[in-house]
Amino acid sequence: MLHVDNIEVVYSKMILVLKGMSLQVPDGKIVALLGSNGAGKSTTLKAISGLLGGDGGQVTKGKIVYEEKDITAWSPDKIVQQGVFQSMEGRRVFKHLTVEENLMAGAHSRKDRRNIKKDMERVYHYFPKLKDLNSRHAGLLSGGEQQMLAIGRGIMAKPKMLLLDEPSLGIAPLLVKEIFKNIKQINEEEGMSILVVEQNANVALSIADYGYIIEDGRSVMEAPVSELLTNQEVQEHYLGMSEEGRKNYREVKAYRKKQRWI
Amino acid sequence: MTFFLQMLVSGIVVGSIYALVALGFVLIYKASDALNLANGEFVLIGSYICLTLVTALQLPFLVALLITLGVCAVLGLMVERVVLRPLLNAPTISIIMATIGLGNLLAGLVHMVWGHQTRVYPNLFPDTPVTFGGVLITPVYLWSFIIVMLLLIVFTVFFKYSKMGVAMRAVADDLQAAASMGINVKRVFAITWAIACIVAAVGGVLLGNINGVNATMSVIGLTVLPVVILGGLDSIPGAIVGGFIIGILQSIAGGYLDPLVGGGLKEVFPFFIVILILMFKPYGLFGKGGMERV
Amino acid sequence: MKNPFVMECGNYKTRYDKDMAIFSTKRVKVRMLTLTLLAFLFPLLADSYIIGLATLCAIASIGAIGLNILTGFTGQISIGVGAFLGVGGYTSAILTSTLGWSFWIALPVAGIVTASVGALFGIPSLRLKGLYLAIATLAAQFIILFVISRWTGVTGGTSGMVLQRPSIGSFSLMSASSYYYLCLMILLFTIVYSLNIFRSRTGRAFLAVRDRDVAAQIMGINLFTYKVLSFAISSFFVGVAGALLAHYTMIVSPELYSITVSIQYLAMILVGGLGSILGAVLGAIFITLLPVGLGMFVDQFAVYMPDMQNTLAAFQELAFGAAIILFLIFEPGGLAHIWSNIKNYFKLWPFSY
Amino acid sequence: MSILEVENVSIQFGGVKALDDVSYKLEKGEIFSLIGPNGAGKTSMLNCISGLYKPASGSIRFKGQEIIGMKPYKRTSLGIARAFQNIALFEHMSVLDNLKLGRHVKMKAGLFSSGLYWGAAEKEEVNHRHSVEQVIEFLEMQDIRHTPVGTLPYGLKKRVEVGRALALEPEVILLDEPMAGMNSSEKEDMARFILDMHELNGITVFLIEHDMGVIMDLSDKIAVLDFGKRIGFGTPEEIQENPDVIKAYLGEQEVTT
Amino acid sequence: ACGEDASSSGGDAEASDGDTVKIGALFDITGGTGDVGTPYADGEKAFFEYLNSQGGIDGVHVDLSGDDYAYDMAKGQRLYQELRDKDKVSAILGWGTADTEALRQQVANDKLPYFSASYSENLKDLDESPYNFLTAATYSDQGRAVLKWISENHEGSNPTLALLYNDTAFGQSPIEDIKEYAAEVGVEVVDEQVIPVTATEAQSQMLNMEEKNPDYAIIQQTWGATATILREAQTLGSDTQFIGLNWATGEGVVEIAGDAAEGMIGVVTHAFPYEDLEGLSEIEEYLESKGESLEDVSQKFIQGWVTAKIMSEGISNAEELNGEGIRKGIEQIKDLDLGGLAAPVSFSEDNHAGTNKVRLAEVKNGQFEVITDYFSYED
Ligand SMILES: Nc1ncnc2c1ncn2[C@@H]1O[C@H](COP(=O)(O)OP(=O)(O)OP(=O)(O)O)[C@@H](O)[C@H]1O
Ligand SMILES: Nc1ncnc2c1ncn2[C@@H]1O[C@H](COP(=O)(O)OP(=O)(O)OP(=O)(O)O)[C@@H](O)[C@H]1O
Ligand SMILES: CC(C)C[C@H](N)C(=O)O
Ligand SMILES: [Mg+2]
Ligand SMILES: [Mg+2]
Repeated sequence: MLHVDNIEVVYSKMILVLKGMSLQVPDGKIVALLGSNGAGKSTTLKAISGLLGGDGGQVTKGKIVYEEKDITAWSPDKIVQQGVFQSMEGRRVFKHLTVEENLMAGAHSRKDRRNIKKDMERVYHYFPKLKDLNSRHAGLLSGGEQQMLAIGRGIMAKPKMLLLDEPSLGIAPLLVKEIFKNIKQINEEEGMSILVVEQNANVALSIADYGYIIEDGRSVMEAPVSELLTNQEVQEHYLGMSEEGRKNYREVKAYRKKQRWI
Repeated sequence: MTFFLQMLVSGIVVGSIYALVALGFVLIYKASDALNLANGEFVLIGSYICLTLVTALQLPFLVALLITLGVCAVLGLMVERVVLRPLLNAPTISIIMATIGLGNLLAGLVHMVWGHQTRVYPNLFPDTPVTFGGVLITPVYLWSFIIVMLLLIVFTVFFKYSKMGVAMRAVADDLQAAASMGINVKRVFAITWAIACIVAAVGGVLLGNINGVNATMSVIGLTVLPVVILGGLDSIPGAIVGGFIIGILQSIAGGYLDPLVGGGLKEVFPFFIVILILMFKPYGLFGKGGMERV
Repeated sequence: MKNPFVMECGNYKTRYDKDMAIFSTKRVKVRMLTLTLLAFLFPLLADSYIIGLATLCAIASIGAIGLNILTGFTGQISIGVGAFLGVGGYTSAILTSTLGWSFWIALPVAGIVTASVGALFGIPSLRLKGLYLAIATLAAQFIILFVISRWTGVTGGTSGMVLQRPSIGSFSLMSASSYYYLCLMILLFTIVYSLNIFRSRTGRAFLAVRDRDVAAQIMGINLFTYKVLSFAISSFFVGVAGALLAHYTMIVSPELYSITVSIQYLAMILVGGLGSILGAVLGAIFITLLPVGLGMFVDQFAVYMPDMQNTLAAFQELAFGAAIILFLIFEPGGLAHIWSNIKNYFKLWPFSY
Repeated sequence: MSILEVENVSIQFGGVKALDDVSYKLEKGEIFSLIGPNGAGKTSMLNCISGLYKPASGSIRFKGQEIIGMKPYKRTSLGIARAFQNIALFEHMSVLDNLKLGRHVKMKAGLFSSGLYWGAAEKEEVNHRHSVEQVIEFLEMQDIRHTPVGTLPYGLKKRVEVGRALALEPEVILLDEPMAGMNSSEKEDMARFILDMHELNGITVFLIEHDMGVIMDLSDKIAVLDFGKRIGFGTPEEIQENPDVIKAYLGEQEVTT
Repeated sequence: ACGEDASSSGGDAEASDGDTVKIGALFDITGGTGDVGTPYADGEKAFFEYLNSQGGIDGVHVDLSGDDYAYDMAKGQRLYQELRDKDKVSAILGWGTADTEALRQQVANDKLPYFSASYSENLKDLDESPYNFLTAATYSDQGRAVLKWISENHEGSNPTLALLYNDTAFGQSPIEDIKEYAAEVGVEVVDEQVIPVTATEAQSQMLNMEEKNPDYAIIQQTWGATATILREAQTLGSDTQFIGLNWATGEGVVEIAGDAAEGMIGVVTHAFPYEDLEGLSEIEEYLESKGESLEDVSQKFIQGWVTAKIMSEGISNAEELNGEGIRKGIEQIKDLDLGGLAAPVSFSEDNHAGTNKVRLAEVKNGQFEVITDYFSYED
């Protein structure tokens, strides 16, 4: 069980981005994290994985507890060893490594090296396209292919808890569904807990058990998915529905002024 | 014909030393995307340490060599810890500059510890040249050729197949993403620097056996840059092939062109070659670059 | 499209104008003016040794700004500055000493010749990136020096050439301070020119090339033109610095332009702050004076430990290296950043914490 | 006359046919969308148009003029702007400077006038600042004008990316997944921006997106790629009915979840 | 002082009152020629220390302020300015050819007598370098002496010669003169090879030279490169007689090159500490006071010592203790006996080259043994 307790994150020693963010991911559950651009979703995930250092950020308050251990100031590799793995925003594939080597890198911290081959096959099974490209340098892949690879690395890591930062980004709709179906399957079969940041709220909520909405650095709403789905604000902002059902983008006349729920 | 053959062989043997030193550059580049301009000083220090062990402490050469490699590994670790780790997220050029500063620092240190006199190894390798079909080779060079070939195989396998090898390349590619894979970035750097220092020390010991040790030995660090670039900064076979190519071309330029221009071309010739080749192969013969697309 | 400024019609020129001024506030203007004034007045108080050092600093600053344009702003690492200084120096030497031209014509011509040579060696930059280009410039360093030391008929080969100080009418700039003023003036021009470049179209294009060249192309920037242009402008200033230096020391010789010089210039812009004009100046001063300072420091010691003099000489080299490393570690933004921190501190003062 | 005509364009990378004999036309003033599964060749198509890739065969004409073989920067000055899929902003520069760079070809200052600044260059800077401010206002980026782009969150970066292309006041704007990473209300905003730029300034829009809602609502014409081949071309209605397209890309379910 | 004329600053030296005179020095400790530069610098420093301990020059204390310039011209320039403007020295002990030649114009302007360890023929030219003095035979004179020796001692017909040097002002300095004189005395120069000072290998050069198979090869290098040459020659089984000019000669070469040095001949401008000479006694005295002996020093130390000694002689002759005075003082030196440590030197208003005499030595059993008496090509 992952427990983010009231954390504050500051970038460059002066930009306060998370202002008392809290969330919990119970074992074996899928939790979705929604929020508009710049709300602090990626920052939250990076804080959990100990990756803020590279961006000049740091957790200044609060703590992050995983399986009873306070992992707040831990280095990223130790956190991965605990079984918490993040598939970062923006794909971040290793451009100069081949597809296969990228997947190997994903398996870096695994203890059961014997099963690596099998899992590699599994990744290729989910993403047949990657199999055809397996010896190509990842930097040359298309956006979506890179995204598949990034998720593939997450599968290769075989973590106990997987953090996914916008996995559907740039993925074609059919495949998005497929991916989420697989995520759900892994979650159910292997009990992997998942914290997923998504802009595609529809699909995220379709597999999640619980959801958080974050705005301006703190969580402004949390509820079981069934509740979120019926919440009007959520419907309007994240699910793209007005009272009369799905809107036509052409019909949206005025800009929406950014609405903050505080 | 023997003249040509002798030039060729002399190019190959000198090239093998180049290759060895170039290897040190490639290792660092592979893990941190930067050029280690203190490499020449690493070579120097390795050479001095081993020399001190065999002359002052009278240790047998092999023992001394092993200790040297150990000490250099520690030196590499220290350098990484003190100088490079704080620069983990700094731009490449800062890292390069840091290695330049490091070079100055180490050179100063060497001067303070060992002074300015040239020192010589006791004759470890036989002096009498070996003859191959009328071509003469000094045994030291033969050794360096053998060692280079061994290291080529070891490192190629290491980088291609070992977990650590992949990790190093991942780190060079995207530090943060590598960290997110659970790769211990600091450890990767530490190990890389240790290995690079060891390789440099091997080069230093061989060089020292050729003509003694003196602070000016560190220019090998510069001499070898065209080799690294020619082969491709990130390519181990590149370093080796580049070493041989530059060695041979340099030797042949020295043999056939120098008499025409009044000498001195031998030293700049590698740079001419490099510019020429880069125009056609911008990432060297084996280097990979341009893996970026939009 | 909504126009945000309809209400302020006719007014926005002054607004944008101000927003884009070199020195954003009056305070900054005053500060800069004071600094300039100080630079002009201090020779009245200093002895010729100090003025000599100041002259070297000014010359180095011009060269460092030049290098920073290429490396700091356009992102093309160059390890060939040493040789380009040489091209400037030799051009001026040949023009003034051999051909008898006036210094005042030779100086800009030296700049232009160096710019052309720089542009020539900049041509590979179209295909070469990063360290590969850096090594190509290193090749320029060796090739140029090779040519200089071989072209004995024109350059005097390894023994170099002798130059004279310039003169205005019958007044020769032989004295320390008169030559200092000349260099200072040219430095000021260089500073203003480069500050201007980087707040307008050309400079922005350089920055774009540095940050992401593919995108720069799509913005309509001709990579080749701008890279070569950057090499040319950069080399122009380096060439001018080279010529100034040559007339200052009154000698040119291949050994004056070694790779060490190239590295020192790189150190200047890094210690000063990559991509900062002020940083280049501060870095040039720092790197020029550091050995002097270390020398003085060591001299203090040498008095007490005369037997240690050789060790202390080596210690200077060590300390030089250490200083650079410490800088990179503790102030990666360079001197320019320290400077702006100090400024900020005083801006908030006395409310700073 | 069609503003952009793509005819029999093919390109391949080590065995992968990224584009295979693709043809279509963009009429002036329409919103044209290119869709298809991942790796179908959409971005490669844009790369061919903006000159980063050179097709092995085929022809691409802009307002009747062949542009294959023309350098990328030249095409920009013809009025073709582009926003990248993998954000390609100038990270160390402010939003303002990024947008000004978008107007590079519209400006003139060279080495001398830039360096002398006072006078021509200054006037130019001020004038163009005016146009850039309009884009900033249009995309609601007033707060972040002076922020270095590198520190912005993903969604805003995407917006700056689009803004930079808009700043050129192009005739055709190529948008590669401009809405990736946005939630649905942000997408609505972006959709509005696209419609506005299209309606108010008459810009021809070339759009790549994976959100079928957006595509179907906004597009006048759609082309569909799969494995580098054009498998469909037509109005949104036609595309939704096209069995090949449904099989390869849309899936059997309704397209507008 | 605003607008102070740099050329007058030499005059500031007049400030030195009766009891101290300031001498500046540029050493190479950490640079490319530091191997020979360090003992040379030590010798200079030692002499003045000894001198001061003996009561100075007629009571005048000598204050030596010197620093390492690492064989780097730019640094040398800066150091020179410091010595001139800050330390206000009255004379200078220099080092390298390139920097000495570079400074001579300024030195003349500043009227500072300058003793360099560079024996470049160019410095003989009184118009260009009126304040430079040569305390030993110039490189060119050394070469000429060698040629004379060859032409006198060569057995068989038409001796052939190769020149091995580096691409610096130092290396190039005697080359043209040697070629000219070789033509005069009938020695044929068949080959020239450029070998960098820092070379660790010179295979192609030596192979090329071997093709020409010269009887003799003159080496104008420092120890390191000389040793490289000798080793490569040994590998190739060359039978050429190598002859080093003064900087190529010395204990260091034998140490580095080992066996390969056997039979090499060297030009000896200054004595070896293991010779039996009366001049060594004061050095010995000095060293003993430091708890050392002659075994701890090398020929280059003696060379530095002697250079400093000649300077002190000039100072003691000087009427006024400023640059110009010292120059005149040096010009009064006639046949200064150096106790065998070097050839006697004489200077005058129109000759700043102290001597053109050298000796030759050959490496036998790991040591240079002097094989000739002092001689010059003019003898
Ligand atoms: N390195 C940084 N330095 C300064 N500020 C930063 C940095 N990284 C992020 N920020 C700021 O932190 C805030 C939160 O960013 P974050 O990336 O967490 O947002 P997000 O919720 O993931 O948005 P998106 O949906 O666009 O990815 C933003 O306002 C952003 O500008
Ligand atoms: N420069 C290149 N080198 C090698 N392969 C390439 C290159 N560019 C594209 N490809 C390959 O061509 C195919 C098409 O890529 P493209 O980027 O055009 O796809 P896309 O339709 O934009 O996909 P996505 O929706 O995932 O962005 C991919 O399989 C990709 O791997
Ligand atoms: C040892 C030497 C190479 C220095 C020498 N004094 C010179 O003429 O440069
Ligand atoms: Mg995010
Ligand atoms: Mg794409």
